[in-house]
Order: sequence, then structure tokens, then C-alpha cells
Amino acid sequence: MAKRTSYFPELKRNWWLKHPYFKKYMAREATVLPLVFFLLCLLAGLYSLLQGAESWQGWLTFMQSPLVIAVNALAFIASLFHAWTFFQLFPRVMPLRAGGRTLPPNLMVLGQWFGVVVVMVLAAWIFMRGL
Amino acid sequence: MTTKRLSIQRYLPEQGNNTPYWQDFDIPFDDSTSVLDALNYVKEELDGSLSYRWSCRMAICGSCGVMVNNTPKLGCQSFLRDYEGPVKIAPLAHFPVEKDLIIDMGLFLDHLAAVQPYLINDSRLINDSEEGTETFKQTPAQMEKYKQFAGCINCGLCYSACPQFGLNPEFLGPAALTLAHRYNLDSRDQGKKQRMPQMNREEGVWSCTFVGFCSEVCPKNVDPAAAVNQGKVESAKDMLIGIFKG
Amino acid sequence: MREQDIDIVIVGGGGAGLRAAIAAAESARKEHRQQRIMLLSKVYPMRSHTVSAEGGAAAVTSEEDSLQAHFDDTVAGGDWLAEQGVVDYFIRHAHRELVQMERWGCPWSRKPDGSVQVRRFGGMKTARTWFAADKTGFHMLHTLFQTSLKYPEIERLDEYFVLDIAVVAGAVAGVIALEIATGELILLRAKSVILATGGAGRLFRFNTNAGIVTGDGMAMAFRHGVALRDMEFVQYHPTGLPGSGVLITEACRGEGGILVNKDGYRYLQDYGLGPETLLGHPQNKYMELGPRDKLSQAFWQEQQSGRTGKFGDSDVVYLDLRHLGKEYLHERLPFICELANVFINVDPVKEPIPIRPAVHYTMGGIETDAHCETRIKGLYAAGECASVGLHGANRLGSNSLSELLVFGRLAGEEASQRAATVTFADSTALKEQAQAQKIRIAKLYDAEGEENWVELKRELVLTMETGCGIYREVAGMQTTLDMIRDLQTRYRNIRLQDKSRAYNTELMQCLELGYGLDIAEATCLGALERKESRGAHKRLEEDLQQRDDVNYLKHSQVFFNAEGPAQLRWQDVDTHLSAPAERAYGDAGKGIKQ
Amino acid sequence: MNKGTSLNNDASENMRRSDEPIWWGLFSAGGVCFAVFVPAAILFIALLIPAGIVGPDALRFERAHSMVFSLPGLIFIGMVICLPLFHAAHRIRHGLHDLKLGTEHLNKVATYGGAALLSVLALVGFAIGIL
Ligand SMILES: Cc1cc2nc3c(=O)[nH]c(=O)nc-3n(C[C@H](O)[C@H](O)[C@H](O)COP(=O)(O)OP(=O)(O)OC[C@H]3O[C@@H](n4cnc5c(N)ncnc54)[C@H](O)[C@@H]3O)c2cc1C
Ligand code: SF4
Ligand code: F3S
Ligand code: FES
Repeated sequence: MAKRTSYFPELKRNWWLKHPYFKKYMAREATVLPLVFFLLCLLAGLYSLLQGAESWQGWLTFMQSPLVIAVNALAFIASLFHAWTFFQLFPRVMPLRAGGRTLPPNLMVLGQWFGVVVVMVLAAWIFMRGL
Repeated sequence: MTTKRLSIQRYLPEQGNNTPYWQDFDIPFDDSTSVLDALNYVKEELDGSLSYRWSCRMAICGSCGVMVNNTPKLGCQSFLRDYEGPVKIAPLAHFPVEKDLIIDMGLFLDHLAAVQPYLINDSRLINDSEEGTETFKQTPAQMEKYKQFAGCINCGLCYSACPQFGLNPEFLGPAALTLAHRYNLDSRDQGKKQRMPQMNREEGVWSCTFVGFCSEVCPKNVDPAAAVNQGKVESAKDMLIGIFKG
Repeated sequence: MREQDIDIVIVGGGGAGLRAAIAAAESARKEHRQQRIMLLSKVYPMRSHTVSAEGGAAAVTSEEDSLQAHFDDTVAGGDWLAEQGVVDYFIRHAHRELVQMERWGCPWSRKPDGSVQVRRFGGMKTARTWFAADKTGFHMLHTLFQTSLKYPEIERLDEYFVLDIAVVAGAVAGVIALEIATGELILLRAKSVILATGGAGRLFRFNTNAGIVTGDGMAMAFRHGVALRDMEFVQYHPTGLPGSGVLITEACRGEGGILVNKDGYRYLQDYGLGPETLLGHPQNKYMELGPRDKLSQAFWQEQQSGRTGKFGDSDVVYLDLRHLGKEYLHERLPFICELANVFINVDPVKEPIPIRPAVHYTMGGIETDAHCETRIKGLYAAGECASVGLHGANRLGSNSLSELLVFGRLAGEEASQRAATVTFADSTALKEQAQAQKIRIAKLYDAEGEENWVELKRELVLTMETGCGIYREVAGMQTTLDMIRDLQTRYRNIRLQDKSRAYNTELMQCLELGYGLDIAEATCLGALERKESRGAHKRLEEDLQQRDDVNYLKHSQVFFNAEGPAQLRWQDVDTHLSAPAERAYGDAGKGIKQ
Repeated sequence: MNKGTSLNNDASENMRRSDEPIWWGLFSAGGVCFAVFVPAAILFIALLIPAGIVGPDALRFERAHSMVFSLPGLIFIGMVICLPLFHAAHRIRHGLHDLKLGTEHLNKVATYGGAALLSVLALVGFAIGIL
């Protein structure tokens, strides 16, 4: 067979900068970065709690520093962005069927947001109870 | 008639050009001029050496996929009227380019064949006899389950859209996995067990990170991303069952 | 040149080719024969034109229907020019084949109880057309292609352009093909060869066909002495989109769509198809459900009388589907909605679709006997490229998808059988023929002529449209015939711009044009000599507007002649089951046995 | 040359089952937690309370101590720390692949290993606290 010369450009590391859709994908994946920061904060909190009141107070102060608040604010936004993307995926990965028809995806997305709100209210009740 | 500038990526290794280059053409167009019409215009009026694939020109044969301004599209279903400024046309991404806009589809076909994309059912082939001409029963609701996934025209746009395929051509990819899922969901099929090993592989469903662009570009609304990710659920179930069965 | 020995070579990966390949494989398995089966196609099989078929495939299915009725519809639909023995075989085997497709996974549309649904189609007495929404051909082709993957004995050469068949001592001996990817030739020595290369709709300017439907196989057989039969019968489909020619399926009318002229009048009632049926109550063989030839002719008459509308540069009438409602349209005709939206920016839910007739189907083709074999031993033909004799002077919609299956299978089985009994031809004679092809291609590359294929092709399709259109008259046809012969001469003086070997699509189009010119000659010659009106062949001359059974109840056979113009002969028609009667639709057809 | 034969479907080396279902299962569970529980956690623990919008007493040492070292506290650690950690690990691992960094094996060990380590730390902390 005659030799075929084909051109096969390798995908470069920065492929995701080439299309807006891929940037959004990378943003979605990157939501875990501020999340990790928040999780480390929680872990630190747990251990300061173990070391007594003073150290706990130190952690609370740390949490109040503007930089920490700023990063955590980012984490909060990231969590909502994540929720927004994740909820849309769910009905496609696990379509719920009722009476031979697939449940409308929008309904499922809405249901999940409803869950988020319920958790918020519950959290408010837990944290503000008896204050 | 107004004209539009088309920048077409050329690749002509036989002429000694071992890297692609861009060539501009000005094309007269109106509301009904598709990208494919424009390519045909170039070939017939300006440069007979331009090579590309096409056939049905009604968005069903799946042969005319190209990158239009960096997004995979069917040339016959994309219209110049929808683009501001010059239009950039390149061969489908993530495939080896053979000449101009023609890519090597071999790997795509191998991937399709790998998932055993046909109905597997023990019941005797009626081909053997004159009688027994009974169809299977399948209610509209049963058909509804896989119908969308049976609409794939094998155009390969989703492979060009999927960076995971770009990063690893061994990945079976959206269309092949969708086809596997289509047959797995078919109430007449009994072949899921045979297909699962392919899907269970690292290069099966598990190379997908739900980028989702495959479904975005799919010209037939097949939603391959959904199929692939439903395939993950199936593969996970398959693993669990395997563990319980020892 | 690469060479391989293959028992059964199949040229064409459309519905007919794939069905033949599977049948050959099944047949070999059943008889425990070791046979190599090779399917060649100039495009990947699933790109073949069968993929565009929309409406459905016919077979007697329901209790109320009968084989006799399907037989009568087909014979009458073909204006008694069908081979009746063949029609009889066809109607008896169609149902079995559609069931087989179902068993291979084809998603036929269903009734609530899970059984297969049928729809109405033009020229058919009852609803007997199986469908998969409005993408029947797509689903059939993909089902066949995918099923073919199950058979390791079916090998494929995808994107191989077959240049010629090789014939040694009156029997087929192989094929010579060009690997599109490299420009290299390959010689396949074969015991049986099946041509399944599809129709030739691209001979006409305005058509519903894919770009690859250029009649290559017909020309190959023709050049080796096989007759092209009934080529003058070219079907115009009444509903193509203006501009592109993209097809709007007949199923639209089967589901209840109506045709109106620019005044909103259902003009078909003026052309022997009435009385007007109630809106939303389509009635078989009335009005919009008349056969395609009649409907296209009615358009032409309306156009002559100035009652057509305009869409862009095209004269159009309108297909109104609005009364069917959005939900029904989206369920039954989703592809149509999509096509109308994309190509002419019309939403069928809200507006009538402008349409006009477009060349759609080649009734004639490579002459075969009832077993799909041509007069060259071991050379078979099936599908649209063949003239097995099923369609006569006019094909009924949805008969051809079933034809692909019934005769694709028969050809496959016959080919396998033959391959078991003969030996390969002597390869020296073969090599000579292969060498001739090599020289032919080399000459094309080297030619320094001043003709350009684009120009020639344009002139060809235009002259075919004017000379051999819906209505034909002698002067027009003579001009066209002269023109074709002139084009044939000019073709010898052609020049390629692209000199590369790999993926030379220009070379491909040049070769296709060469084949097309031969077929065009056969078509035009048949039309000129058939001095009557029958089925899709409609003459304008005052004294030729009627069917003339005395002189023309005959197939036309056109033979190639390397030295000069092609030759025409007449062949008797098999009418042993149903004597010719009047072909009528609407109320006029009521009393007539059909 | 293209042959219509299907690929080798034997249980050969390249047909190995991926271990991904385990990581994907953890990733998905973590994703749900990230979307449903984490926003509320960040909102209260890292934003509203440190910023003083919700009463400073909400996270008094004693109150925090009793809240964390309890059964609901354990559930909190599981849903808001451990599972999201695995979610993050999974995305970071695939992100590294997307950016063509590291090797498949190394990335796996580093990310899931990290998530496991931090999870164990959290659980150990909890255990110490409750004893
Ligand atoms: C838009 C449209 C809608 C239709 N709808 C219906 C319908 O609803 N019902 C119905 O019954 N019929 C319908 N028809 C008709 C029917 O679809 C065709 O007659 C049928 O599909 C032809 O199939 P085939 O297998 O003969 O050829 P094709 O499907 O055309 O296949 C031809 C094959 O031959 C190959 N080939 C050709 N030349 C060469 C060469 N030189 N070398 C190598 N390979 C070659 C091609 O690559 C291709 O694979 C429709 C037709 C059109 C145009
Ligand atoms: S899934 Fe869609 S994009 Fe992918 S090959 Fe099929 S039709 Fe094309
Ligand atoms: S784009 Fe690729 S990563 Fe998955 S969702 Fe689609 S296959
Ligand atoms: S030409 Fe067939 S899909 Fe575009």
C-alpha cells in the first residue's frame, strides 16, 4: 500500500483556552480548588477545637481575616456554580422514569435546588437556635 | 450578491507541503448558502484540487463534518448567513488529516465495531426458514428508552468536540459508547453482558469526564454525553454485581 | 497493482449491497462453504444514499390487506410494464424481509400493543408501509451496516472506487477498483460480482439524490454489453424543496398533508384524482395519494397555466400540513420539520411548505433475469441500479426499500451458490483488463485538454432536465441526445486540475461524469423511441399522449456500442398474471379491477 | 485497509476492568454533598458568622464542641469533609490529566491518597474529641 502521509497535531496543554465551552468546563473542574481551601479550614478548626478554647478562638480569628473570608466567599460561589452544573447533569445520568415517560429534566433540576434551600434553612435553624 | 471570505485549511502533502496552511477565498452567498455550497463553489469555480467529503447534502449521511470557526459542524447544515466576518474552515479536530478537509475515519469505525453494535438475541434467525415471520413485540414506551440514542449518523463531530478523545485516541468515544448503550437499552437485546467488558475498560466509559461538548455539537440531538454517563452507572452496577457474585 | 482472490465481490454499500453481503454470508454458513466476501463502496457504507430514504417500506401486513392487492397496485402503478413473475416473487417475500429487519434491531414505529405500525402511501390501496418515523432509510441502513459487523466473513474496502468489472469468456471474472486514499489500483479476482451501485438521479439538475448517485455501476455493465432497460422512466417526486431539491417525503401526504396552488386550491381534483377528499381524511389512491407521475404532471400543468407561486427563482405549489397539529407532526414527521426549518426557514406547523417536483428515482437499470443475474454469467445486480422488472413505468413509493431487501438477499444467495460451483478465471486475461484501467487513469492525469468537467456536467444536467423532464417532445429530446453525444466527444478532451493521487475527488467526479454520459444517452434514446405515454414517461405530442399497448407494451433495451451511437431494442413484457387494463385513480379508478 | 471485523473482544490485557467505578462513586457522592450541603456550611461557618452577621455566640467553644463531637457531628464530617475531599481529589486528578501533568499512576496516588489521609485525620480528630 502506498504510504499515507497524515498530519496529526497533538493536543497541546492549553487546548482548553481555545473554545469558550472548554473554559467553562475548566472553571467547573476548578471549583474544587477553593473547596479544598475551605475543607482545610474545617480540618484546622477541628484540631483547634481539640486543643481547647484558646486555640479555638485563634481559629475563629483566623476565619475572620479578610483574605480568608475572600477565599471562602469564592468557595461559596464555586459551590453554587458547581451545584448549577451538577444538577443539570443528574437528570441526564440518571433519568427518572414514571409512567413510560422520562421526568422532565427541568423539574429534576428544580427539585435539587429546592433541596439546597431546605439545607440552608436547616443550617440557619441549627446555627441560630437559642441565640 | 454579497461575498464572504472563507479561510480554508489546506493540507497537500503530495505537493510538498508537510504542514497545513490557510488559503482565503471570496464566495458569493445568499441566505441559503451552506458551508458545503461554499466548498462546492470553491471546487467548481476557483480551485479544483480542494478535497472534502460530502454526499446527501441533507444532514443525514454524516460525511460532511468540518470545523467551522473552531466548532465541529456539518457543512451542509451550517449557513454562511449565520457567521459574522470571515469563516474559518478546518478538518475535524482530533483525527489524522489526510488531505485538505479529509480526515482518517478508520479509528472511529474500529471503535464503533468494538462495542458489538447489533442486536444480540438467542432466538433463531428467521433467515433460515420461510415461516416464523413474527416480529418481536416492543411497545412505544420501550422504544422511547433508546430511540434518541439510535439517531446517530456517525458523523464524528462528537469526537472532534471531545478533548478526552483528543488526549487519548484509544478512548472509545461518545458515538461508539452511545451505540453500545442504545443496544443495551433495547428490550429485544440480550447482549449487554457481552458489551460490558468494553465499556468497563479505562478507555470505555471511564475516560469521559463529562465535558459535555459532544452533546452540544451533535447535529441530531442524540445526547451522547447522557448515554456515556448512563453507561458509567451501568458499568458501576456491573462491577458491584461482579463483586457479589465473587 | 495489488491483487486478491475473492469469491463474492459486492460493489455498493447501500441497502441492497449490505443485504446481499449478509445473505451471502448466511448462505455460505448454512452450506458450510468457506467463502471470502468483499464489499466495496466509494463511500463508507452508512453514507450510502439509502440513508436519505424517509417514508417507508411496503409489505402486506394487516388482515384486511392481501398479496393480490399489493400485486395489483404495483402492476397498475407501473402501467403494466412490470415483469409480473418478479412482482409476484417480490410481494411474497417483502414481509419476511421487513420482519427480518426488525429482528436485527430496526426500530420500526409501533402501535401501543407493541406490534409494527403501517402508514398510507401513494398509489397503494391500503396502508402497508412500514416506517421508522420519517427516517426509514436511515434506520434500515444503519441496522444493516451494524448487523454486517456481526459477520467476520464480510470484509470491506471502504472508500474504494470501482472502475470496471472484468469479463472473461462471457462470465464475470473480477473488479478493478481505485483506493481513494492512495490512488492505487487493486484487482479483485472474483467468481461472482454483485452490482448494487444505486440510481442515477444526478444526471438531472434538480433532484433529491445524494451527490454519489451517479449510475457508475449501470455504465460498467452497459459497457460490457448488458442492456440498460427501461431507462426512459425517470421518476419525478412531486415534493422537493425549492433550491436544494431536498426531499419532503410522500409520508406527509400519507399522514394527511394536502397540495394547493397559489390560490389555495386543491388542484389535483382537476387531474383525474378527485373528488376532493375531506381535510384530515386522506383516502388511498385519491387526490394527494395518487401516484408520483400523475402528481408531478399535474404540477407541470398548473405551472403552464400560471397557477404556481414563487419561492426564490422556483415555481412552487404548497404542501399544507398545518391541520395535523404540532404534536402529531413532531411525532410522525420530525425530520421533515427539521429540514423545512433548516433549508428554507419554514415551520410546517405554522406555514405551508413550498415544494416542486424533483428527479428522484431511476426505474430502469441493469437488465437482470428474475434471479438478479445479468446476461454476463456471475454478474448480478440488485437495488436501484438494477432493472429486475419490478417497477415498470413508474415505481410506487415504499416499494424500493423493500426491493433492496428482497432482491439484495436473492442476489447474495445466488452469488454465493455460484461461487461454490465455479473456479477463478485465468489471471492473464484479467490482468490485461486491469492494465487497461491503469492506462485509462494515467491518461486522465496526463491529459492536457481544455475541457473542464464542471462545465460539461452543468451542460449535461441542464439538457437532461429540458429534454427528458416531466413532459417530453421529440425536438427537445433530439436536441438533448445530440448534446449528449457532443458532450461525449468533448469529454475525451478533459483536463484535471488536481494531479494528486490521494483523495483526488476531482478525478472521482470526472469518472462519474464519464459514466453519466453513457447512461444519459441510454435514457434519452429510450425516451425518444418510446412514442407513447406510459407511467413516468409523458409525451407532449398530440397523438402520443395515450398509452399504446399494441406497439409499446415492451421494455426498451439499450445496448452500448463502442464504435458509434447506442442501439435500442424492444423486449416483451411478462403479463401472464394480469392483463393490461386502464390505469386510473380517484373516482375514475373505482370500477376498475386494480 | 478497513475491515469490517470487530476488535478482539477476549478478556485480554486491554480488556481490563477499570477501578474507576470506586472513585467515580465517591466523586458522585461527594459532588452531591458539595452541591447540597457545602454551600450552607460555607455560608454560615466561613462567611456569615466570621463576618459577624450571625451572632458571635453561634460558634462559642462549648457550643461548637458539643455540636461537633456528637453523632450529627460525625455525619457532618462525612458529608461536608470526607466525601467532598474525594470529589475534589477526583477532579484534580482528571484536571492534571487534562493539563497533561504528571503520570496517571502518580496522580492517582497523590490525589486519592491525599483525600484519604485528610479524611482519616478528620475521623481521628473526631475520635479523640468524643473519647
Ligand atoms: C430522498 C429519497 C427518499 C427516498 N425514500 C424512499 C422511501 O421512503 N421508500 C422507498 O421505498 N424508497 C425510497 N427512496 C428510494 C430508495 O431509497 C433508493 O432506491 C435505495 O435506497 C437505493 O439503494 P441501493 O442500495 O440500490 O443504492 P444506494 O443506497 O444508493 O447505494 C449505492 C452504493 O453503491 C456505491 N457505489 C456507487 N458507485 C460506486 C463505484 N463506482 N465504486 C464503488 N462503490 C460505488 C455507493 O458508495 C453506495 O454505497 C428514496 C430515495 C430518495 C432519493
Ligand atoms: S452522536 Fe451525534 S455528533 Fe456523535 S457521531 Fe453521532 S450524530 Fe454525530
Ligand atoms: S465531550 Fe467527551 S468527556 Fe464525555 S461528555 Fe462528551 S464524551
Ligand atoms: S452531506 Fe450528508 S450530512 Fe452533510
